[in-house]
Amino acid sequence: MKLITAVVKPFRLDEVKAALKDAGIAGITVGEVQGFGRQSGHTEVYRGTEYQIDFVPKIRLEVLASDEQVEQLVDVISAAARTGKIGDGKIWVTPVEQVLRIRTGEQGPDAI
Amino acid sequence: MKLITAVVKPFRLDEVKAALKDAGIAGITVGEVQGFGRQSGHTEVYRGTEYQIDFVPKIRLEVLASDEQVEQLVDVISAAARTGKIGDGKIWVTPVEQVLRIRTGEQGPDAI
Amino acid sequence: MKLITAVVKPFRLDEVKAALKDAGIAGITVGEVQGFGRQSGHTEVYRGTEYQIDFVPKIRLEVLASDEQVEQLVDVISAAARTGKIGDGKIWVTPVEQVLRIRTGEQGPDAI
Amino acid sequence: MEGNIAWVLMSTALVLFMTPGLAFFYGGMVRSKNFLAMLMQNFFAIGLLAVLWVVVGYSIAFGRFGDGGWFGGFGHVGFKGVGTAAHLGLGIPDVLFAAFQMTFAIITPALITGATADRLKFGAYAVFIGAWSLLVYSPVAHWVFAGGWIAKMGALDFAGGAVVHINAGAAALALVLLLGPRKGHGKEPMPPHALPWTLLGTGILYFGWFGFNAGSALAANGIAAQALMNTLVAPAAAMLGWLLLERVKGKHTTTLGAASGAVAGMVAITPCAGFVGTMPAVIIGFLAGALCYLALTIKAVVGLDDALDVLAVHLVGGLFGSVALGFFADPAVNAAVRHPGLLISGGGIALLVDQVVAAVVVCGFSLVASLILGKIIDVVIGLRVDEDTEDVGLDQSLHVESAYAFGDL
Amino acid sequence: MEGNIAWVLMSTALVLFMTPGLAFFYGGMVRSKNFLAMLMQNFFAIGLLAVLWVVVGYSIAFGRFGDGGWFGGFGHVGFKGVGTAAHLGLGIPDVLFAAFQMTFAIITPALITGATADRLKFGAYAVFIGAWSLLVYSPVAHWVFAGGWIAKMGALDFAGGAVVHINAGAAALALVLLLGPRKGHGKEPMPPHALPWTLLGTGILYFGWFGFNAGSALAANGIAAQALMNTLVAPAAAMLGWLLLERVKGKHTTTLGAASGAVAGMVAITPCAGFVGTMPAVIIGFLAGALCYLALTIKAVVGLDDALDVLAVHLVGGLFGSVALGFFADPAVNAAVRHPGLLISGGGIALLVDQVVAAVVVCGFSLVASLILGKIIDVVIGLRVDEDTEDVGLDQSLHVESAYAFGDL
Amino acid sequence: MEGNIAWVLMSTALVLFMTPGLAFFYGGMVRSKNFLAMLMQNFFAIGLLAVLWVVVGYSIAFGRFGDGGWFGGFGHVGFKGVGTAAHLGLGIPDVLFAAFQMTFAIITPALITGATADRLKFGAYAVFIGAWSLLVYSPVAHWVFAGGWIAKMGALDFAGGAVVHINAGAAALALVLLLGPRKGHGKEPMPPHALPWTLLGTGILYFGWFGFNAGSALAANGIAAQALMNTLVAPAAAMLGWLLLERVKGKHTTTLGAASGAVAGMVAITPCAGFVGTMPAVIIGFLAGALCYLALTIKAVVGLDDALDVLAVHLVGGLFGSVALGFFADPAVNAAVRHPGLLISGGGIALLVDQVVAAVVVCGFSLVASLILGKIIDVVIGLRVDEDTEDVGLDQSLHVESAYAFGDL
Ligand SMILES: Nc1ncnc2c1ncn2[C@@H]1O[C@H](COP(=O)(O)OP(=O)(O)O)[C@@H](O)[C@H]1O
Ligand SMILES: Nc1ncnc2c1ncn2[C@@H]1O[C@H](COP(=O)(O)OP(=O)(O)O)[C@@H](O)[C@H]1O
Ligand SMILES: Nc1ncnc2c1ncn2[C@@H]1O[C@H](COP(=O)(O)OP(=O)(O)O)[C@@H](O)[C@H]1O
Repeated sequence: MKLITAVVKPFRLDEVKAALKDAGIAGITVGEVQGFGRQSGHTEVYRGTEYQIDFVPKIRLEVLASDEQVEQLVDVISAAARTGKIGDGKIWVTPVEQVLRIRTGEQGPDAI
Repeated sequence: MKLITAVVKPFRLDEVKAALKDAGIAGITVGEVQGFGRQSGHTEVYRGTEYQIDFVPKIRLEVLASDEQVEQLVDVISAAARTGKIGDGKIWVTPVEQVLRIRTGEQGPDAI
Repeated sequence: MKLITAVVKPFRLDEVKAALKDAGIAGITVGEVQGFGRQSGHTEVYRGTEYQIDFVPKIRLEVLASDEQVEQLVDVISAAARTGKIGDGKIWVTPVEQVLRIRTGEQGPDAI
Repeated sequence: MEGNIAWVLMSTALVLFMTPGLAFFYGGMVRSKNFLAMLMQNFFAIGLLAVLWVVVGYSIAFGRFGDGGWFGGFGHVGFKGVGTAAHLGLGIPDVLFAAFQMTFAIITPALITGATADRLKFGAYAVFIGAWSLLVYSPVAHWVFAGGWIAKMGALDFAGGAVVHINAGAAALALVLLLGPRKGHGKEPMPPHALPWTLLGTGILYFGWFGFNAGSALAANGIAAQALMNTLVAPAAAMLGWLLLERVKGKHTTTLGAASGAVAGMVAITPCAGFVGTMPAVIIGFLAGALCYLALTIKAVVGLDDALDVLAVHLVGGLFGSVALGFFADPAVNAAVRHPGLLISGGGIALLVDQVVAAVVVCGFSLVASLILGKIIDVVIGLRVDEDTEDVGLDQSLHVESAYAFGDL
Repeated sequence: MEGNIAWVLMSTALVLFMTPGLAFFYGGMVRSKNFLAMLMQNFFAIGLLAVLWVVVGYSIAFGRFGDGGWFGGFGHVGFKGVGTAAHLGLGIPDVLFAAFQMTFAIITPALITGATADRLKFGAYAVFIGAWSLLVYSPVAHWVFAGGWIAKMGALDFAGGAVVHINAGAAALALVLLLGPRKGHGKEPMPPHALPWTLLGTGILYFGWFGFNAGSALAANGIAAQALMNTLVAPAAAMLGWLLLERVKGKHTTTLGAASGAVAGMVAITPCAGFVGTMPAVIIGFLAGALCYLALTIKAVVGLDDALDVLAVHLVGGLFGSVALGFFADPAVNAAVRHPGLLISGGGIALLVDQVVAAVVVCGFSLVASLILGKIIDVVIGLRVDEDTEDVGLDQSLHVESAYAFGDL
Repeated sequence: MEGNIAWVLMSTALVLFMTPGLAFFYGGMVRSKNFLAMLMQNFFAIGLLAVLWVVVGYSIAFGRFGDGGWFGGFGHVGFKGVGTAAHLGLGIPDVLFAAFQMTFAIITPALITGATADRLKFGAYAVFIGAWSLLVYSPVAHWVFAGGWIAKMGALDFAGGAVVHINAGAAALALVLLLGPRKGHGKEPMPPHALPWTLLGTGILYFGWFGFNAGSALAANGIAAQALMNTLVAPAAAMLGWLLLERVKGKHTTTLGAASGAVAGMVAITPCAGFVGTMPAVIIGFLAGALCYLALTIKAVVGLDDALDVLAVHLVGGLFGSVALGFFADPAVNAAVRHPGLLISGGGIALLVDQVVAAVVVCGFSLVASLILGKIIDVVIGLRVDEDTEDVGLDQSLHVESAYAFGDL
């Protein structure tokens, strides 16, 4: 099993969620994060003082998936999140050794 | 070493924390996230317009553990977080290659 | 490729970011979390009732890195985050199987 | 006379306080990335419109008081002749009357910001409300409040059902037509980002509205007392009316419904406040709450994106209140009622006709004038921000600020 | 007379503003999942109770003014005879007096919401406060404020120590007994979710309380001035008293302590405001702050979950203030004081006895009546939400809303 | 007379409400870990200073009214002789005058908290404002407001340009010099943590300032009306002035700029409010907004960490307003103007000279006295928290509380 983590632009969240739903995904966990990257952040001005705000609001998604699903899901997320402009974000995949559904105690792919 | 990540219902956090403490765990990192899954979310209504809110507030916990502890801790978290109702959440385990305690520079299981 | 995750004291974030920038890192994703650990939390008092607040605000950083960079970056983060006082936090490294830059579709180390 | 002055001093402060209240009422409902922009538009209305009022707006509105005409003229430009003496047959200093009326001139254009939320350029907004204030608000105020042709005709408007609410509501409609919907409207959910601010705004509006309505008596007398009572009970009854329908239709009562219902009641009672008795105020309020709730569906039907329901609340509420006065105006409450309302003993349809005429004319005039004005601005500098600005949010793009800082540690 | 009208107009607005203030005072202290429900209960109190007051509440309270009796009757149902003329020997229009008193009838039941936070059904709440308003509040108001038997007996209550605070505090106790503790009470921490709202509420309450107390003079005169002064200094001194004990006992001074102390002082000075001098007000305030702080521990002792300390602040503060008046009431301040307080020159225990009788009777009556009323509602529709609702939070479950939206982007 | 009393009652309530407003104005600008500490300092100012005023502060300020001297004496300690009768040639009860002035004595030291934000010990703060209130504020109030030497000299100060703003601004400068910069100042960004609170505070300040300025007429008359008008338009024009420069220099208009400009206008119009006409008020406001914006850079130049710009807004704004009065004071507005301002027909430099002398003396006295006082406190108990406390934040360290709870679920 794998964990797919994606960092995307906040206003693409609805698209990504819809696309994952369509791809038959059963669950997602998302959080609000701040990203620093090539996208250059922005300047804020308070009483004449400029602050360089390096961090840009992003959404971080986690999706647990079986090995077979991974490739497709990465494509799905990527397609739904892409605007083509800098700052679209990253997707990365890490190995997962065990998954458990708390409610039932099910383990492995069934628990996803 | 392993990283145990759990997504649980917010009002179970105190129980889970207490159970992990009892199990002798030295640290936890938690964050507020939103979950989408079988638990169906809910409808909110603003001025007569219904909004399907797919996301449900959840707590995401991370616990670094040595290989031996993993099984027990997964059980502990699972038992403390379970309500038996849909949406209880997931636990997953991923491999960790290196751990470092910033304060002391200790590495490996000692750093946990 | 690896994912370096670090949990650090909030007021060290600026230092850590600057140090990573100097080390040539191209991106970071950060989130606000709460940590429980040896650092003992604190007591809050509301209308005469004491609440033991176990959780301490922390910042959680994620940095994707190529295998070669990892060691150096762990040192950089560790040095920048260290105050020497309890609660400085942890750094851990996990394997990453795939990385994708959403904007361009680039994969692997180039996508970092 | 000191008592009257004391009450109008206080009322002026209360009405000025309503504009920040409105800012938060609306601000809680927008998405957090546009919260400051909403606050900014409302606060800026104070800055710009107060100064314009002194320079020329007051003169256009209240020059040639009682002439039965269309336009006040330029006799009081720069507040010439507006001093601490009492004229105009009122028991308060001219400068106080001008201050009280200024606060109305400020909040009226600010009402529009609810409809245009999240996509109107700040520069275009500034130009629009400035021009609208002089070309639409001041003339209409002259017709109704300054003894202009509508007042002469016989229509009544105690505190601005037509001048304020119909007027602003029609302008909001015009801008919504010109602006088009928010990006993602109808596809993405756009729930209120933090209702507590909206409730706070509601509380401030309720409080300030006592100055708005009871202050419009321009004296501390029985009419002010009745207006105050009506301003207390009509929103309360409207809250019940709104919540009742909400409950029947949707099985739930919502906090935003309570707030919206109350505001609908405030709007509807505005033209009636000093002209009707307490029980009629309860009835008007209750019906207004129910009606405005039903009016929420209009925008869906006509396919408009009136972001925060200025049409349902202010236009519909204002029209309803203005017409309701034709049924309930009562000479026993206020001797200024020459033709009692239809449901009042001795009443007829004379007033009702006048009320309808006034409402329709103000609505039509404001709509057409606003469309023309908005179109010109759109052509010259553009009304709407570009897509990127809308995605990122107005706060960061236009005002280089964030409502809530990240990691301020 | 205009001056008096001006002040009571303003005071009415101020007291009405207190209810939103109370909503935020309490709302900051609950958990965020129940924030809107708290706001809703308070705003809804305005909607329901304003209308009920017009329909029959006012009549029960202020009918048969000065009869020395128990019940005002139904002579003014639907505000019959309540117009813009001045009766009742007051220098203000009846309708204004009725409006001023209405705002008291609104906030009193709303005070209860602090005790029942996080677990009371909205429907049960609505029924309870409606019935309680008519069956408990209006009669007690008649006894004390309308020349009923307590007033005739000689007890004094300037602005509602007994009518408002003891009365609501006892009702809160009744409901806490019937409801039981919040799920997790005593096991999980339930710290305030956002104290800034509580501080905002405190500021609004302080501001509004000037209308509450100094407005109760029903005139703009020296008594109003003294009441205003006392309402300024007693909360200030109470803040010091509370913080001092906090510091001594717990080594820290807290923001919530400052706010709570101030409110305790407002409560305690309420019955005394227009009857005592400035220095006594300082003393009463200081003692009230210290006493209410100590009273916080009561609930732990008796094992009750009075969520936001309505007992310690309103019941204890109200009882203390009512009794303190027996020591400090001063004819030099207000000629209505016929029996000076025990510590005032020429004073005796006559007033003190009356004060104790009045406090005990109001407390007992309200407690018993509220228990019966609450029990009936509990049996018929249930007072308490189910466990799931409590876990998820009232906002989402009952009002299908969230106070703070996620990802409003 | 009731009308005057009504207005001053109300004004007192308004000015008291400004202190919570100030708390939020500042509170939104600090980092969230210090939000409650900021609220606490402001609310605590009410608690401490109200009581001190009763005990002795009022006597020092307003004893020996009109003696042309330096110090009021101890004749009214414990409010001896301060009752409901009217003395001092005013048409309002003494106790009301004392209450009104009390609210000024409260907010003046509270203004300082913006400069010392995030690093001042709470205990040191309490001692400082208590001592400063008696040793600096009350004497200066005597000189200017109580017919002391500055008043006798001929300088004018309608509502406290010198007594309140210059005075507090100079004290703020002293403390900033003694405290040093916040940890990380100049290196880390410290943007406002939540500007909506600041905007709310601005709204409350604007509202309350009507009481501050128009209430200073101590009557409900034409002067109060003019003061109200000026308090409406000067902040509005100042907002425009500030935003214009912001736009020209930085290409953007900010919400915080609108708020800050408005407050700068309130400050500058304070000394002038009842002495100048409407158009001069617009001019004064506009210039104040522009000037205070430019003054923001001073602190960078002199290397001070005046955290929330008390110097640029209150010291500079207060000095400017006091001096501007020397140009615009107009006997046609207020007969108390014996020497018309330089730009007014028949005017000369007599008043201007007096204004400059008064401004310089108050500024110098307050600066020196505050330096001495602050230094003593620093030596005895220390002014500044330790580094750990500053890192973790004052809320948690000093007040064992958090503004926003985590996981309140
Ligand atoms: N090396 C990295 N490690 C972790 N997160 C990263 C990394 N690089 C980028 N990110 C995340 O991806 C987001 C987008 O990256 P950015 O470089 O701005 O643009 P792009 O995705 O177009 O290359 C960043 O805001 C950050 O959250
Ligand atoms: N495939 C998944 N990937 C990541 N998180 C998931 C996944 N499935 C579920 N979750 C998380 O677990 C939570 C609970 O899942 P849900 O399907 O609602 O109920 P249950 O845990 O009872 O199966 C979700 O809200 C989500 O946060
Ligand atoms: N076993 C663990 N798993 C996950 N996070 C941990 C673990 N131990 C500590 N942490 C995180 O590191 C932070 C600091 O740890 P702590 O034990 O307080 O001090 P130190 O880092 O000095 O050992 C904690 O607040 C928590 O966020």
